[in-house]
Amino acid sequence: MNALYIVCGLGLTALVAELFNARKILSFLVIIGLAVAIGLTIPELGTSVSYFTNMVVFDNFAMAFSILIMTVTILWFWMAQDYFNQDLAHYTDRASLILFTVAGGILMASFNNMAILFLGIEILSLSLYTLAGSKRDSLASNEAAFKYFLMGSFATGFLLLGIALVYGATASFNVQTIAATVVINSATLPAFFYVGVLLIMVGLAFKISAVPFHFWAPDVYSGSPTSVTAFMSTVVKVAAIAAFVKVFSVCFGHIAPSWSLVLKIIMILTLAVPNLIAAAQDNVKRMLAYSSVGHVGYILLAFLSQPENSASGIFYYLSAYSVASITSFAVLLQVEKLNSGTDIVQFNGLFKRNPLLAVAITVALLSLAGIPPLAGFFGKYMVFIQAIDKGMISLTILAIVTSLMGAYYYFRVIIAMFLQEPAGGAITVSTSQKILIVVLVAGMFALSMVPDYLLELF
Amino acid sequence: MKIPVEYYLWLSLALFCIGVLGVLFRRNAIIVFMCIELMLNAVNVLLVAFSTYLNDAAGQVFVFFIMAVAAAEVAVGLAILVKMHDNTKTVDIDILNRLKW
Amino acid sequence: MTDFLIYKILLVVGVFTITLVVAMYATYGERKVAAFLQDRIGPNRAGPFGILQPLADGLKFFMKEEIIPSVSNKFLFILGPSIAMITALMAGVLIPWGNTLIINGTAYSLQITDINIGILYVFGVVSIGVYGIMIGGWASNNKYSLLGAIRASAQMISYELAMGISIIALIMMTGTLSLGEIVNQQAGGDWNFWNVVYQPLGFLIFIVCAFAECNRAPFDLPECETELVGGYHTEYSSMKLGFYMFAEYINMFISSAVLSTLYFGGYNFPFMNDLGLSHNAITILGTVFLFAKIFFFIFFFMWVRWTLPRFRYDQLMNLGWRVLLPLSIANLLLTALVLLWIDK
Amino acid sequence: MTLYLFYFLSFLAILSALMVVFSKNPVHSVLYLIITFFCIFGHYLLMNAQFVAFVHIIVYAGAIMVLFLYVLMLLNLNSESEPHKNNTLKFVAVISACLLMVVLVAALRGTDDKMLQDTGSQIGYVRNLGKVMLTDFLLPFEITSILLLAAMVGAVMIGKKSSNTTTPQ
Amino acid sequence: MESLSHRSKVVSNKKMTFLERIYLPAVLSGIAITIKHLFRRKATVSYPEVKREFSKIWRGHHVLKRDDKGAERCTACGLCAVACPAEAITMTAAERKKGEENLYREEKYASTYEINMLRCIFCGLCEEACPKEAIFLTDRLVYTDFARDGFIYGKDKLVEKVDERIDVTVRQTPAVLEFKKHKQLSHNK
Amino acid sequence: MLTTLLIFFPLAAALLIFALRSKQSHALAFGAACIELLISAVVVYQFKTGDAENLRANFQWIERIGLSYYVDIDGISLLLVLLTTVLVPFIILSSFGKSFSKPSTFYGLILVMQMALIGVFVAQDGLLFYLFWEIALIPIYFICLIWGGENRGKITFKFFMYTLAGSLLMLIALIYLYLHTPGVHSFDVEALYAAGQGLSGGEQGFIFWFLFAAFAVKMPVFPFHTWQPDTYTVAPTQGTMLLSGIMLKMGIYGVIRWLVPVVPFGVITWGYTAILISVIGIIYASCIAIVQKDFKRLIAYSSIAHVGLIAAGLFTLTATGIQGAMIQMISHGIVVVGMFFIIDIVFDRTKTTALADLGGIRNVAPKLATVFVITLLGSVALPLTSGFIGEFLLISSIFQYRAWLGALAGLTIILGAVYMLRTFQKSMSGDTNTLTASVTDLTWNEKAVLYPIVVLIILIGIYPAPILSISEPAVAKLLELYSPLTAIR
Repeated sequence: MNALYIVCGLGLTALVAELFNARKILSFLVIIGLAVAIGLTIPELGTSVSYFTNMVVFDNFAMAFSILIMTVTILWFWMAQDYFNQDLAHYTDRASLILFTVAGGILMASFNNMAILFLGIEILSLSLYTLAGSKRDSLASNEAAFKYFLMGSFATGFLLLGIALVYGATASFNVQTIAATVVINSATLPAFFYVGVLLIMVGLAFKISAVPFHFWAPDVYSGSPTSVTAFMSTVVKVAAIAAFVKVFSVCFGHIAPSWSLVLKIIMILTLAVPNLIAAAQDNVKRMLAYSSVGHVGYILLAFLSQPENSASGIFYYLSAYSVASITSFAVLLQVEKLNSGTDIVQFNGLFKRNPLLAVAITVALLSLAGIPPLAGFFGKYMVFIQAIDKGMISLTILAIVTSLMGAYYYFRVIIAMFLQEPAGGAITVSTSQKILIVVLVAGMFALSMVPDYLLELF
Repeated sequence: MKIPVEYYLWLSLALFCIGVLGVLFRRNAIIVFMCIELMLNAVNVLLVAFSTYLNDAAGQVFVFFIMAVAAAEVAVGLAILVKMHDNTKTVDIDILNRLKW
Repeated sequence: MTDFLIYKILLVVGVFTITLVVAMYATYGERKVAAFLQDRIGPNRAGPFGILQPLADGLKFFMKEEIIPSVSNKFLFILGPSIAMITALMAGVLIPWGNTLIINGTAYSLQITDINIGILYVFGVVSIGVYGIMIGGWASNNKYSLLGAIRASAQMISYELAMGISIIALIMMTGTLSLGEIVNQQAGGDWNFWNVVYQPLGFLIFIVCAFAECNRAPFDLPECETELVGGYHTEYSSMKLGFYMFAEYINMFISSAVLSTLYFGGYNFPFMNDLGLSHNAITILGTVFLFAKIFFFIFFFMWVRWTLPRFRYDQLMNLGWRVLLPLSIANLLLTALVLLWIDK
Repeated sequence: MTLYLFYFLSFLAILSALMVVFSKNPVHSVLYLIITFFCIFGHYLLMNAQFVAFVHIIVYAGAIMVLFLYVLMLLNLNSESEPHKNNTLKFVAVISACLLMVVLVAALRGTDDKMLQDTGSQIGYVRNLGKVMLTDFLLPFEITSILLLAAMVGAVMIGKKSSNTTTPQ
Repeated sequence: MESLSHRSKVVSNKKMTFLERIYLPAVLSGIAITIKHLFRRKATVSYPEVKREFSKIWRGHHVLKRDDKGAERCTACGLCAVACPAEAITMTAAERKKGEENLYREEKYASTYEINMLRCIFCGLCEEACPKEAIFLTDRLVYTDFARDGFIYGKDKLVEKVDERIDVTVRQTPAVLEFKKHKQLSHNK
Repeated sequence: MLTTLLIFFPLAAALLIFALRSKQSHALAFGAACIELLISAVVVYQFKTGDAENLRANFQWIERIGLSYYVDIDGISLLLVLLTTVLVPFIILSSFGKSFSKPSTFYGLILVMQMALIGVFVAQDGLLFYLFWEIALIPIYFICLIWGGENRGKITFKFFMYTLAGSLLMLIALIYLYLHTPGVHSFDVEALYAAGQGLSGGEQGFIFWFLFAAFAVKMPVFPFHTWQPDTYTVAPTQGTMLLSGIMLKMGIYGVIRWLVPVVPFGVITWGYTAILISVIGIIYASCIAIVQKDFKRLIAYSSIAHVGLIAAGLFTLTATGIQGAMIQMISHGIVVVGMFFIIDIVFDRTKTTALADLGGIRNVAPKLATVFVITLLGSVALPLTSGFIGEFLLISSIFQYRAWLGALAGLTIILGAVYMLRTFQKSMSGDTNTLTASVTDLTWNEKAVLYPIVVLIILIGIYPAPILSISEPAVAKLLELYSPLTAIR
């Protein structure tokens, strides 16, 4: 809960900072603040306290995801200095919107009431709509914002109808109460309850961009400013998945058979489609967008195999995914800055232009592809182990096929970097970004060396 | 003086589906946006009906949050729309397909 | 039951009539006040002191040729002024025009109905009012009308905010949304029970916003003749124009009534309980006092109109968003703090 | 009586909702949507949810739709010459919406009738709602402020004119 | 730069004080001013019932005077038309026939004499120019009309009737009268 | 402890080389490889003196998913570790005198590769094995990608995808086994054996094929081999040496350690099929080798043939077969490294590997020709060379299994002789032409690589007993598993 207070407070501070011309120290302040929030949350791990008449519950699930969200945000802030500096007039606006998004994310991880879930999603989404459009003179950015906005609100409609129907059947918005009602009255639940559950699933599937509700994602990801894309594909994704997992494990875990078929279809599509399409992309940003959609498939696979016991695996997967994603975006940003483009040809010969960047993004892509000993492998491994445990061998094989496809397009970038002639002169990277990239790469290895700590959180 | 709650269910589903239809059917972004508002309103009707039926105020309280969110969405959405119109001189959503793969 | 119904219908008709008459004479009053403030006499030909002037004006409106622009949207063109008129009339329903009259042991309230969210009702109706202007302005298919309509909508939405927040501060104090109760709480014979004493800033904000909501000078930008010919009603003539004018005066009347109700004790007047009069007499006297207050505010509206120059559009928005809104929020916070402190 | 009122309001609501979708002129769509909102307002009153009803009017009819109308007028989009979607797409849209309806109806067909509580129920009164909102739902209430703030900051950020030429102090 | 005319004003953009910035005092003083006017005496004159006194030297509708015998004084010399800054006066000269001696004082007279009242600015220069004391401005009003033609006053409206002479001395100051007298002498010499 | 040192010393050295970016990277790397060789010598000493306990290390790493760091060295592992530690210095040495772009990266990657290979050979935990298995892929991929030849992007990618696909299937199989380990789930090799043996026939079959796919791609066995000739051709010589000399052995080792004992029933059921396709692969590869026009490609196909024979021998599940496989692995590793180095030398001098352009090198570079002859004889399994022992054991085991298969497999020697001698004839004998006229003889570092290899080839051919004795107990232990099952066969 402290984390939530601090993040909201920071968001307000960021707004006020405009008045005092405190931009210089703002990002420093934000990073410190988030670090403090993390520091305050870690000691509380292992406890489970509910606040505000049971509106939010900070248990290990919530706190772990909050910590993950905030950690990635810190890294992101470090990475995205350019994003803030390129439009000083809106420096504080952007910072505060990002922080509100984080607050929304924390709420989505810690909600114990559908109202909080809904508001968390909306805070997150509304801030993001504008952030996606924050490159105001770029048509692509405008379109991304608008598309994201239309699709987002459309999805909200479904989510709300679902919540309403569930409320009608269970007479409560409280997650625990709903779960209890579902168990006790399972026989007498009206049909519209199940419709409601499915609608909630549709609504959340939009938010986690699972196929076939993903069609906004690639456009939005490639249209938004690259830094924002990085944020969307990490922090936001983590938050959305946390919400999804929580709703369907805690709330509707007991009636898994009624929705697992639908989720299974969604999952199969999510595994297959984006990975296929990503292979056809010539733009790295867009490729990463599709790949981030594809990763949802693995998470869904893990979730589907053990709806009530998959949090740790998913959490680890997301941690690995986020760090790798941030790394690849950090490199992408540097490349984009120099070449003003994110096509795959801009990566040609990166190894010769700046070995550090090339190696870092290689490690990140390998991690995303699930090559050991990187963290991404253990993530996928956790998924497979859960799926095989439940006898979903054929789905696992599908996952493997798709992860091979994933490897295919990740390697296109790697090959371009190591094989092709350089597409330009050497790239110089500022010291702080260098340090960040080294930290991130080290992080990817560290995650793979000591995953136990993360896994024991649940 | 009693109306079965199902009637409200039907009504709100009808409105919701009309909203969905509008979102899919129209190209004018503003109308699409309005249809989304219609969807939210359908949900509101349903929530109030349930709330009255269950004699539980929570449903109506939830409606307020939806309203707040709807208002916020409108502010943001129209800002984006106006910005987009500045750049493209149109609100036809089909031009959004420029970014297709 | 039938008695009650008949009484209510009578009351409705009464209120309706009074509203119309007051609005009618407000046009007369406006001209008179303008004249007086400009050292003139004003209309004085139709009847003694020109008292029949409003009738003449009305007749003129009826007699004038009715012009509907050929490229306009006819239905909406007619709908615009109708909405303006209807919404203006609707707000009067909830004003407590007086205390109860006791006839044959039955108490008859002089308020048509007192719902528990009266202020919200007023607000809702006011917020609908802008459609009249917008639809009319749009349907005229004239750029000046359209600009007037756009201005009107922006202005009304902007000022509704500050208005709402200033009222919230009041509601926090009174603890009810019902107008009847708010008035009753201000009863008690002594002037310092009036809410304006506790909410001077709120009152100030409210009255400024009321000016803006009624499109009255100095906020009459939607019909700013120096810039927009006639604003939203450029294309209107005859009774439809009359409706717009009328609606404006009715709005003025209703906002004066709301102002008196919320901040000036409604039908209560000082030392009302010390006079030793019968209940009915006090009720009637109260109604008279209410109308006195209302007339004073109507006069105030006119007074300000003929004193202050029109705002520029950016000044208007600045005032709304950067002055009134923060002020009203500050007022809200202050009220909340004081209430908390008193509570302790 | 109430039932007939319900039928009437529902009919009008659905009819005008359809008109929102099918009328050619965006301004007419807005007006039809306002009519729909008024029907919904009527429904709220039927359910004795007064507070919700009036807030609904203030928020939706009084603010949101005015904004829509405002933007329509500002961008001068009142032309009826909206380029039409090609017929296949329209067909697909209608089919999918109908499909959704059919699916929902099919799923809900079996529900047995339940009656509403007496309309005398007082939960729709502001006193009750306020109590619930500020006790049980205090956190969401507060969170809403963050939401609105975020929306405001975002909208301002998007809407502000570009100030590339002016460097901040 | 040194101002050449010393008439330009230097605009001061001084910061407003707090009191000025809240505007309310200014607004209040404004409405105080207007309310004062509410109680002022009204300037309006209710015209048909109450008529405002003309000034003594008020100049209105022209008149072409006759002499004591009833003959027109005007000899169509055209000096008035030359003097008229608005060029409102036109005339045609004619020779006096036999038997018209009682009509026209001298051998030459104006057969038409028109003043366009829409052009006339009532300056009185014609009056001063006239060597024959023939044209005077009186205190009468020029009445309204619906047509422009109606404002072109011919001799029918300008020449005074024999039986109702117009006293033009009323509005002449003694000095003028003295001067006129003197002039008359010289004229009549 | 020693084993851990064995694994991580090359990694540390590699990181050091990466960090230093020195011009003398090759010397550093060579030094590190020699030290590694010394360490392995100590390991051999410890192994021989029966201090085998010291070689084991076992502790939990990631408890949650059952991963433990469990390494041990038994006879089979030791042989392959030795192969690695012996060959890597030679490989590094062979690169002396050549200039690479970014040498530190190159040598660092070779050392990382060595670390991963040793890891694969000593891992006793299924997942750890898998990790090293995958890690081995990355450095070799980059070696081929950065320093490879024409068209390397596509070819190395194909190689990568094949191996990755195979290993992912293996991962599924391992996870499946893990989930069926009795008691607390664990990846311990023994536990996996127990799990595998407890499975039903059908399950064993599916595990068999999943695991076999991974190993078959790596070896490569027909029809999983299509990546191999291209990759061998395109990779830099050191890469080809690593691939063919050591990495290929990972597959065979995998079969011995992680397939045969895990699903005995599956092996028995499907072994016949496996042998059959191996034998088909032998003949197929040999036939293609005969018509190859490119020197390097020819050796690549010969490698497929040899490995096919090893695989076939393994699946006979006889001590002869497995021991033959062991010795043939060593032999093949040494021979093929020598062979590729000779090709590299020839290419270096003539800038071509097309057989048609060569000829008469014997006349100008007699030492080279001699070394080539000996290596070649080792490859065609002439008695008294190392190849003979292995192939003899293998063919005899296949012959015992099915006589006609043995006969077919025996063809490998004949066909091998055909293409090898043809190669010699085309390249070394005959008249010198303009290209080969200028070929110079061996330089010092080439001698330093090739002479020891030649010595080793002959030495093992004459006296293979020490090698056989090292692996014998481990092989016997392996086969104990099958004694009850032979009845079924």
